[in-house]
Amino acid sequence: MRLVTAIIKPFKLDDVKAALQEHGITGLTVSEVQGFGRQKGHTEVYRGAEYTIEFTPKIRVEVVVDDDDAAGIVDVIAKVARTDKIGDGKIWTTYVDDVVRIRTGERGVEAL
Amino acid sequence: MRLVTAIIKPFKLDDVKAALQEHGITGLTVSEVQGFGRQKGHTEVYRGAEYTIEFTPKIRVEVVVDDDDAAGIVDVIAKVARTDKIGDGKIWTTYVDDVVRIRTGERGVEAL
Amino acid sequence: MRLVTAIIKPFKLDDVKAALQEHGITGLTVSEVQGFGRQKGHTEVYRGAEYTIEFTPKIRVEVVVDDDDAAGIVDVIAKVARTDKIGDGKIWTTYVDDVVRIRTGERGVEAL
Amino acid sequence: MLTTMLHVAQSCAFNPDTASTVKGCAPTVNQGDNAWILASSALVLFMTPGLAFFYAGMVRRKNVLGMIMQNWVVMGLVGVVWVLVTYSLAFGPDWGGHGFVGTLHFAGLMHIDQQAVPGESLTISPIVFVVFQMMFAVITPALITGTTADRMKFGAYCVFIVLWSIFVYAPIAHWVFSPGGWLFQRTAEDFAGGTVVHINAAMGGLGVLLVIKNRKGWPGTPMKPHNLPFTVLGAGILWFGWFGFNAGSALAANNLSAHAFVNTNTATAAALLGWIIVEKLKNGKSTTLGGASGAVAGLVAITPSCGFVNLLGALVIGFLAGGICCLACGLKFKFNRDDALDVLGVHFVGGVLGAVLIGFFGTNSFNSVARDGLFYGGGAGLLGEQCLGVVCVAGFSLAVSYILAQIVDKTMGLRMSEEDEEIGMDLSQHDEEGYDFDSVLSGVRSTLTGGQPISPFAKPTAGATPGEA
Amino acid sequence: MLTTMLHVAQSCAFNPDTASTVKGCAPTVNQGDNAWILASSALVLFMTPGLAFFYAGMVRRKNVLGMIMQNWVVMGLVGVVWVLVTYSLAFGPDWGGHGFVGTLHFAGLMHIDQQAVPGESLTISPIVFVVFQMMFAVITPALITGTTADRMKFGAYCVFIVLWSIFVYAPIAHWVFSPGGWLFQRTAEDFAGGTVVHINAAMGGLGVLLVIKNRKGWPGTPMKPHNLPFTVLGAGILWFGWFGFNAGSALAANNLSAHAFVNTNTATAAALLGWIIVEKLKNGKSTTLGGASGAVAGLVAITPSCGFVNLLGALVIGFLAGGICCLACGLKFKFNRDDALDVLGVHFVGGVLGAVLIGFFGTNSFNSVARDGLFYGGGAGLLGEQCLGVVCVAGFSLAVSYILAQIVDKTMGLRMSEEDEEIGMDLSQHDEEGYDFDSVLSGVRSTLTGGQPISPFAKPTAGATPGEA
Amino acid sequence: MLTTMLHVAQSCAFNPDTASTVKGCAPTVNQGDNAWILASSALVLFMTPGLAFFYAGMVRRKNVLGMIMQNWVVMGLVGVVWVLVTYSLAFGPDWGGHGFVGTLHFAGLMHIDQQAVPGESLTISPIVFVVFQMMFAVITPALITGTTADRMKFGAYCVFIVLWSIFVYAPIAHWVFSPGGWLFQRTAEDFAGGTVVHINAAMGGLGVLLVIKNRKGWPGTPMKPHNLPFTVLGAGILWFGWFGFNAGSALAANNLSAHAFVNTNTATAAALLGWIIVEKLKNGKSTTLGGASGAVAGLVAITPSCGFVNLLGALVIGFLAGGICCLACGLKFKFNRDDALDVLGVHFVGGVLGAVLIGFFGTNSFNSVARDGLFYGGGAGLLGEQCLGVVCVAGFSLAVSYILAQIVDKTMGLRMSEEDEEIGMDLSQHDEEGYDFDSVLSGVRSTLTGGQPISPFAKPTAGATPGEA
Ligand SMILES: Nc1ncnc2c1ncn2[C@@H]1O[C@H](COP(=O)(O)OP(=O)(O)O)[C@@H](O)[C@H]1O
Ligand SMILES: Nc1ncnc2c1ncn2[C@@H]1O[C@H](COP(=O)(O)OP(=O)(O)O)[C@@H](O)[C@H]1O
Ligand SMILES: Nc1ncnc2c1ncn2[C@@H]1O[C@H](COP(=O)(O)OP(=O)(O)O)[C@@H](O)[C@H]1O
Repeated sequence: MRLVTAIIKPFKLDDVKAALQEHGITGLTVSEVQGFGRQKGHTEVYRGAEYTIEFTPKIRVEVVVDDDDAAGIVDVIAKVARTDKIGDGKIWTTYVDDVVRIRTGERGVEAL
Repeated sequence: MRLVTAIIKPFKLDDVKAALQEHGITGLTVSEVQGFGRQKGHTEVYRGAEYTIEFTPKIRVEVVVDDDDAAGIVDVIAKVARTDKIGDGKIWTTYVDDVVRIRTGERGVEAL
Repeated sequence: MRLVTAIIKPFKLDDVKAALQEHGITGLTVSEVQGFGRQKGHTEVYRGAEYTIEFTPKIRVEVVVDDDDAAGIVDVIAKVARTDKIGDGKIWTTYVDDVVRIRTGERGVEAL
Repeated sequence: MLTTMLHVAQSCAFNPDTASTVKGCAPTVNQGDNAWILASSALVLFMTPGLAFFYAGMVRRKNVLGMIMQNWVVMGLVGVVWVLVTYSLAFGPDWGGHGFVGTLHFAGLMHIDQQAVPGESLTISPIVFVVFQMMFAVITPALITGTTADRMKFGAYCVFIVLWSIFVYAPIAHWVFSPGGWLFQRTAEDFAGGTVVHINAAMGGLGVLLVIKNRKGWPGTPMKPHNLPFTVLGAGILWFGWFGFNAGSALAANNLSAHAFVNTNTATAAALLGWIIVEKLKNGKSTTLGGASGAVAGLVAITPSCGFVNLLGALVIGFLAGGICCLACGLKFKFNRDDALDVLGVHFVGGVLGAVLIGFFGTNSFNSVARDGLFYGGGAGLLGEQCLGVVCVAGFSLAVSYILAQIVDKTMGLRMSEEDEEIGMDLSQHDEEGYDFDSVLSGVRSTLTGGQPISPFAKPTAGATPGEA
Repeated sequence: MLTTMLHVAQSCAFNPDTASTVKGCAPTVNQGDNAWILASSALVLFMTPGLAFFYAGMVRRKNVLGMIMQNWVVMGLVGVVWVLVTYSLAFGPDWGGHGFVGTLHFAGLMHIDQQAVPGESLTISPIVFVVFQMMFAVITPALITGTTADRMKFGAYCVFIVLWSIFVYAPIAHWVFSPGGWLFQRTAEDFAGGTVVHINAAMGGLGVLLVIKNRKGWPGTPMKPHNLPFTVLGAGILWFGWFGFNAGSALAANNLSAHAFVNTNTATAAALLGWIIVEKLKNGKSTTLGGASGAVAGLVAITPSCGFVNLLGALVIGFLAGGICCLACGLKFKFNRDDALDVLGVHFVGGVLGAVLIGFFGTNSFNSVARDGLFYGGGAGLLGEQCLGVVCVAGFSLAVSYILAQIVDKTMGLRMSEEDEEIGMDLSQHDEEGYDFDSVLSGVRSTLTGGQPISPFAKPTAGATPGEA
Repeated sequence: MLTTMLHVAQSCAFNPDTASTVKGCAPTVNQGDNAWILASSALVLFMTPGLAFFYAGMVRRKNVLGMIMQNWVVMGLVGVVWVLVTYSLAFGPDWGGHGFVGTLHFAGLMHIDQQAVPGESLTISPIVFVVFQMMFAVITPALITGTTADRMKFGAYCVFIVLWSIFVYAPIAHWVFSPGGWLFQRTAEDFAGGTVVHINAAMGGLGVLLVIKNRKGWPGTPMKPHNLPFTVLGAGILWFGWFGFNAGSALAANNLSAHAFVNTNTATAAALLGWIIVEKLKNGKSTTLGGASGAVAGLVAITPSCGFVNLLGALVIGFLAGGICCLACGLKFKFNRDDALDVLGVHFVGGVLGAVLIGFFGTNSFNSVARDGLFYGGGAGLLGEQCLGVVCVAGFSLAVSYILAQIVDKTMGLRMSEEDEEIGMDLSQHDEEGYDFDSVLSGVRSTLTGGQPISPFAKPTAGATPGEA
């Protein structure tokens, strides 16, 4: 199996989730992260003291999928999360040995 | 080595941590995530506007372990985190090349 | 490619980021995690009820890099994040199949 | 207010020529009355920060400061404009005798000694009357921000508020509150500002809404309240301050204030219950936001009527206001008008209910200048006056507010850019963030860049040695 | 309160037959006194939202709104019940002359003109007395929520509060505060409600606790305060409002109010220090929660005594209350009774201390109707009365509260289900969440589902075009 | 304050021998005046929690409770010290006739009946004067925490505050506010404490700053405000309470209070606008923190002058204070002095502006004991007195504060360890955390360890059965 990790713009989460569901994905895990990259941050001013915030808020989406699905899933996310503006994010995939569904103890693709 | 990642119900964290400690694990890393899956979310109502929250709060537990321990650790977590109710979560393992303990520079199993 | 994951002390983030930038890294992703390990937590008291907080706040830094760079990056982080005090954290690397830059659709090293 | 002002009008107050000076009348200032109205003025001032929290809790996190600031700055803008101009427009000698607006005779509080002279019944210092009325003039435009939340440019908003104070608030306050006003003279009853404050503000908001339209993404995008405890805190401050608003409007610490006080609390309590009971029946659960909203609805509805109805009237008005405003909040979806925080549902509907129900529940049993309503044998006359007042205030306010909003929009642009709206008011309008709770990331993800650009005589501080003094 | 009421009792006040009307007595209403008691009433009303924050900050995040709502709704429930029924039960003409409870003579505030007539010494409007007393009746049941936090069903809670107001609060207020009450007539001293408010509420909480038992997981599961700044905010509002509570209980703006005021502040300050000193000695550090709790303990303890002791008495009572209440908070673990937010430790222990120490420190040096205590040569008589008062109020309140809780529990069920308790009050009782701080996830992880079910005349809004008006 | 006290001084007030007793004078206590000053005292007390939030919102999350606690504990420390000692030092009969400090004649409020006797013009109870003045003595040292934020040891801080109250606040209050004080007798004008409160506190902070130095990492390390809504909440409470501070300083509910009230609001409004306009011009955007800060700057500047200037004066003073304080906040970077929350920039600069501008704008047109300033034909005499007052108060306060800080530092150590500073005040000084928002992690990552060590009679609760009663 493969773990697909995508760093996306927060407001794209809804679309990505919908697209993945349509693609047959039944579960995923999301978390809040701070991204640093080509995209610039912003400036805040408090009583004349200026702060530059270099990190921008992003969402990390993680989906474990069957090896065969991985490429398709990556494509779906890449397509839906794209806005053509700097900071759209990255997707990467890593190899997963084993998956367990805690509730049932099922393993492998069954567990997804 | 292996990285064992478990998505569990928040209130199970204490038990899982205790069980892993008993199993000889000396360190782990925990973070807050939002899970989407078979488990339903909940509804909130504000002045008659109804919101459905589809994500449920989960805990991600990450433990890097020696290859030999991986299977045992997965079993321990799977056993302790189980409530037999939908949403108990998943566990997956991935292959880790290298580990370093920053404080000492130790590498590999020594670093755990 | 490799995904380098580092769990570091929060106040080291600035230095680590700067060192990585110097090393030619143009992007990374950061998140807040809670670490459990040899480092002790702290105690809080509310109207005489004493709570022990066993987890300490840490930062997780994730960088996807070319295979060749991985070892160097690990060394940089290990050097800069080190304070020689317990709780400095861990670094581990995992193998990454594929990377996509969402904005352009570029793949592999191009996408970093 | 009507009660006591009436007598004042009949004596000398608004004729600068015959008015005696403060010094001459000083003995008739009652310190007890002064004490209560000074305290009431402070209480009403406190309502505006309260309103800021009531509203700020209901918007999304990224707009919390923008919302607070829109309310806060009104205290500055109106605080200055009032003493310079609008007090005189509202309470100055009538201009031309049409009962439409006052002259600038009291501009800059000049000749203020001639006004509100302690006459037959007004026993507070003239300046006390000025400050008490000021607080009403402050909170009224602040209410507008509830409708227009999350999408107005800060600068243009400020300009609009100043214009609105002059061209909408001042005339309407003159009509209703000033003895020379045409509605006042028809004896339309509004004890503490149901028309002047609530209906007026709600129509002001609607006027702007028709110009700036809905928030981006509304109603599809979820826009959950981000901090409901703040909303309840604000509601608590409002309830507290409203005693000054309503019981202070007796302009004395007498039995009438006491009646207004008990009516205020009773209607508010009943409305709180009315709202959450309706919620319970419709949705299965009552909510905290409902409890806070219900209380505000009750406070709104009892505002015009607290000095004219008895306990039963207060109970019924409150309970109806709670229940009906709760139902009315859904209407914006039907009309597809993004009245973001339900100012129309609460302040317009509540204000109209309160004003009109005086026509039914009004009684002069404890307020000698009040008229009896339908249920107390007074016939439909009072009801007619009340309806007339509501319609005229609402119509004038809506029309002029719309025109003012158009003018500002065409010249400066009232609405934020789409991108700014997405980013949120805090960052886009003020370069600030409401909270920095990420205990860990705070102080690491940001950098203090450069010196203190604000000071003209300070050099950049790049060279300062950190941590050493 | 005792001071002034005594005279009233001796004149005409509670005999409806001989009472003159308000109009007749109006000249003797002192506007200065009215002003202070109106302001005090507003201040005491503000204490209930203050209490909501004091408590809400101490519970876990998932219960923040539930806690706020339980306090907030009391303002609605008691606000209505008081004017309809309980005022009359508490302050109406004594029923049958036993000093146990009043009649319904003043129900719905009818005949209210006959009561609290400005007589020899009561110089405020009757209605002012009604609203001032109302605020006490409101906050008292709200205190109960501190003991029962996090586990009561909202609906059943509301029913319980109404019953408790009628069957516990009203009689006890009659005993102690009404000139016809049996404890009042024995001259048991309680200036502003140490027994009626604090001991009473704490025993009410204990009565419920015995029925609903401990929170799930207590004491093993950590239940850390989630927002201590809110707790301090609440404590600040309480301290502020308590000046109305205590100094207002003189029912005038005279020297006695001034004494009550300075005693209140002095005892509170001393208690704040007492608590954090004990903490420092026992735990090595003093805490912010301790500072806030100490102030509240001092306010509680000085409540019954502020009009009867001198400055020294206030200092000692305050300091002891701070130190002893701090120690007392640990007792719940020994008794394995989950008094969640230490109402027993603070309000019961503090209330008893304050009431009983009057027996030692009481002095009539500045309050002519007060009696001397043990230390001022008055013998043990006063101490005996004080103990009798404490025991009777505590016993009656505990017993009746327990019975009422049992009745509600057996009929509706008082306690939430285990699952609801796990989910938290906010979501399980109100379908709301206190905060939505996840700046990023907010607005993406939730969906606005369907229309506005609350409005009977609004169709579902599915068809509304987002972002267009 | 000056106004009324002057007459009192001329009659009998401060001569214990000739003073009549309270009882004798009682009829001349005006309940209306008493009512307003009691209310004002409560309002001013509320300012200290307000200040706690104003400051606490501006520090980093890890210091929120430490900051709140430093403000909160002042209410305890000064609340006790004042009635025991410092009131008498400040307002007691002058010691030796030098006008430097009072005697201990009123220590423990003994003989208090002899003071502040209702004489020719002081119409409030003596104790009311004591409590009103107490609130000033409380908030003044609390202001110091704005300069010294985030780095003082809690215990040493408490000791310093007590010493400072005795050796700095009491003498300066005597100089300026007491009829026997040397500045008072030179008729330096300070209506409500521009020198005594603001300049004094700012110099106190500077004195400590020179000893404890800058925060670790300042100015390089970012130290962003963590909760700006709290800061605005605090500012709102301050604005509200300041009406008591300023209008209450008339010590009556008369026309002068009304003037002070309108001047206070006008200057505050103008300063709010002044600050955000300067921000807009310099930085391109105005901020919420600027709006809140501007209001406070205006309140500070109008404090000394509110009873001596007319509306125009208030407008100019306010507007200048807002603009200039905004610019002044940058200076700390130039001087490399970590005045953490800009007490010097706001309270020193604002206080000096307000005090000195009286020399220009002062007018006796509505306050008969006031003098005319430069612009009203009074010549430079008043300006000279004002400058003298500012310089002497600032110099004395700075010098003595520095010495006291050195003494405490050398004996107990004033500054936290580097590690404690890194951890934050909340955990290092109080073993507490401000917030526990991690809805999910809360209650799982912490463990309730062991029993209740605080109770001497409670055994560890290890054996308690969770969840059972
Ligand atoms: N090498 C990397 N490793 C991990 N995350 C990265 C890396 N490079 C970029 N990211 C993540 O992707 C986000 C977008 O990258 P950025 O360079 O700003 O824009 P783009 O992907 O459009 O070139 C960053 O905010 C960061 O979270
Ligand atoms: N394919 C997946 N990839 C990553 N995380 C998943 C995946 N499927 C489920 N999860 C995580 O597991 C959690 C539980 O899954 P769910 O389907 O609700 O219940 P169950 O595991 O009992 O079938 C989800 O909330 C989500 O966080
Ligand atoms: N086996 C592990 N798997 C994942 N994370 C770990 C592991 N061991 C330690 N960590 C992380 O590293 C952090 C530091 O570990 P700790 O044992 O406290 O100190 P040190 O690394 O200096 O020995 C922990 O807080 C935790 O976040």
